[in-house]
Amino acid sequence: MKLEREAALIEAVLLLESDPVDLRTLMKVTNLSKDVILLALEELQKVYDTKEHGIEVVELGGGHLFTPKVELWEFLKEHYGKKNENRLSRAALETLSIIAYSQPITRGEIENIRGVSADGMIKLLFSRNLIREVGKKDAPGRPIQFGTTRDFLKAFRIKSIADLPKLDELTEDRFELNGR
Amino acid sequence: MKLEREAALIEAVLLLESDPVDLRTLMKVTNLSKDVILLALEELQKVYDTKEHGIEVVELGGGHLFTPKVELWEFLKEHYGKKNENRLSRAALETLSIIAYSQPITRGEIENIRGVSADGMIKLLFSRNLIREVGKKDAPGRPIQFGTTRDFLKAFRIKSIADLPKLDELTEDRFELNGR
Amino acid sequence: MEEPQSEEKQHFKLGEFEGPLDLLLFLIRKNEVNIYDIPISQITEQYLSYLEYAAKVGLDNITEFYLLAATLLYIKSRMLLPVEVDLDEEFDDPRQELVDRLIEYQKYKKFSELIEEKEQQAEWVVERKKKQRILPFPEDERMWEELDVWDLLKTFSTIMTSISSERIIDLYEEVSINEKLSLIFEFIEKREDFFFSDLITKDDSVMELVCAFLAILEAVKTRKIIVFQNRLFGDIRIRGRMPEPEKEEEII
Repeated sequence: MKLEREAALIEAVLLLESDPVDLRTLMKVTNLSKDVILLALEELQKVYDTKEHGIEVVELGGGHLFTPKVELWEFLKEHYGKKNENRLSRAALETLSIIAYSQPITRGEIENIRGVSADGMIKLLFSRNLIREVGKKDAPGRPIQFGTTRDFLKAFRIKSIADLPKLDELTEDRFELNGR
Repeated sequence: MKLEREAALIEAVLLLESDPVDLRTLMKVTNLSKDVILLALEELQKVYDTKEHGIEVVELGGGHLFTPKVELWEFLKEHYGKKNENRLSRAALETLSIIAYSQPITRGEIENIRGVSADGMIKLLFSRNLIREVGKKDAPGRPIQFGTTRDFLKAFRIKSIADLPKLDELTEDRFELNGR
Repeated sequence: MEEPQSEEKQHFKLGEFEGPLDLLLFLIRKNEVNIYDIPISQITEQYLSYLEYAAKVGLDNITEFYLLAATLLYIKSRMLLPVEVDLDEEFDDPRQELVDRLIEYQKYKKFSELIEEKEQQAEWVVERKKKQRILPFPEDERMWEELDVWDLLKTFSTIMTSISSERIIDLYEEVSINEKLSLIFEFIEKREDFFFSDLITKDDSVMELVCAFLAILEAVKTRKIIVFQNRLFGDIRIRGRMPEPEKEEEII
C-alpha cells in the first residue's frame, strides 16, 4: 500500500496524460528503468483497486491510463459519456476480425477468406484508424500486410491483441448448425 | 482514510475535468449537496496529502483539481512545463489583450480575431480570475460577453480600463487612425 | 445479426449476406445438412436460384457470387464423373477445398461476433477531456506580474496589424460604446453609484459623450443599472441594479 517515490512520479505522469501512456514514454519522461516502472505500475494499480477509490489505473491499447471505475460510469455518463456512434457494419466487423485474429495478413488473404473484395473495407478501417500497414509479405509482388492499431485496442477496450476474446472449446467444436 | 462513495464519484469527476471544477459544476454532475461535496473534497485532500501519493487535490481559481505535487515538478518540468509555457503564455496574452481592448466581447468574436478556438484560453483566464462574464450580447443565441475583472486591473496595475494605453500611444503606430 | 430467415420466406435481401460464402453457409444451415457431406446439386440449385433473384432485382456486387457459383457447378460436374479407382480417393473429394474455406470462414464469423460483443460493450465510454495538461509553474505566475499594460497593448496592436483595415475600423466603431459599457460595469462593481460625468474621460470629445450616453441606454435596457437625475440638465446619477432573483437560484 505504500507508494514509493517512483510510483508517485508515474502517478503524476498518468495524471498529466489523458491517453494511454506506453512504457517507452514513461521511461523517457521519468528516466526510470523498465522494471522499476512495471513494479510501480503494479503498485499503483493495487492502491487504486481498493474500493474506496473512484478511479483506477488500467492497461489499454498498449499503455496505462487513469480512468473512472466502470461502476461509476452510470453516474458520469450524462456529462462525460461519449456514445460510440459509428458502429461498424457487419462486413467491416468481419474484415476487422480477420485482420485482428490473423495479423499480419495481406489483402489477398483476407479476400480469400471472405470470398469478396476487401478493398472498400480496408479503406474504411484505415480511415477509422483501426488498422495499419505492418510490413510486406515475403512473397511475389511483396504485398502489404495489415495489422490492428492501438486505436483498435482502445475502441474495443482490449489490453493487447493477446487479449482478444477466444473461441471457447465448445464453439470451436467444429460446425455448429444451430449457431449463426 | 476511507473514501466514501461520494468522494469516489467526485474523485472521478476531478479526473475527467482538466480545469478546476467549481462547486456548482460538482453539484450538477454528481447530484450531491454542497455539504456532502465539501466533506468529500476534504476527505480526498486528506488521502492525497499522504506523502505516498504523487498527485494532490488543490483549490485553484474557485475550483478543485488534481495536480502533481510540487516536489515532483522538477522531474516533470521538461516534458510538461517549459516546452508549453511559451505557447501558452502568448496565446493567453493575445486572448487577454483582445478581451481587454474590445470588451465586452463574445467568444465568437475573439475566435474571429485570433482565428483559433478560444475555449481553452477563456477557461484559463477565467481560472486566473482575469476575465469574467459581463453580460449577453443582444444577438441570435445571446452569446456570453466577456470583460476583464478587478483582479485584471490589479495585475496590470491600472486604475480602471479607461487607463489602458491607447493604440495611438504606441510610437510605432502604423494605423492612420487617430485614436478612437 | 438476426436469426436466419424463416423457411417459408422465398426471398432474401443481398444485404443479409456478407458474401458468397455467407450465403452458402446460410443454405447449408437452412437445409440442415452436414457440412462435410454437402449435397452439392441441391445446394447449387438453391444458390443459383438466389442469384437469379438477386440479378432480377438488380442488386450490385454479385460478380463475386457468380464466381462461387462457377466453383459449385464445377464441383457438381466433378461429382458426376465416375469415381476412378484410386487409392487416394478419400483425399480427392472435390468438395474438400470448399469445405475447408467454409470452415475457415465460419471461424471468422464467430470471431466477428466476439468482436461485435466487444464493440457493444464499448458502446459508451467515459473519457477524460483531451487537453494538454501543463504544470502551473511558478515562472508562469511571474509572467503575469512582469507584464504591464504596454505588453497588452503591443500584443493587441500586433494582432490588429494582421487584420485588414476595414475590419479594424469596424472594431473601432464598436469599441467606443463597448468601452463605456465596460466602464459602467466596472463602476457599479466598485461603488454604490457614480455620475455620468465619470464616464467622460476625454473632455472635448463629442464621440465620448455620445458613446457614454448610448452605453447608459444599453445598460438600462439590459437592466444592469438604474439612473437618477436630480434636476433638469443636471448630472445623471447611476446605480447598479441588484442581480435578478432567478439568477441567484441558478447559482445556489
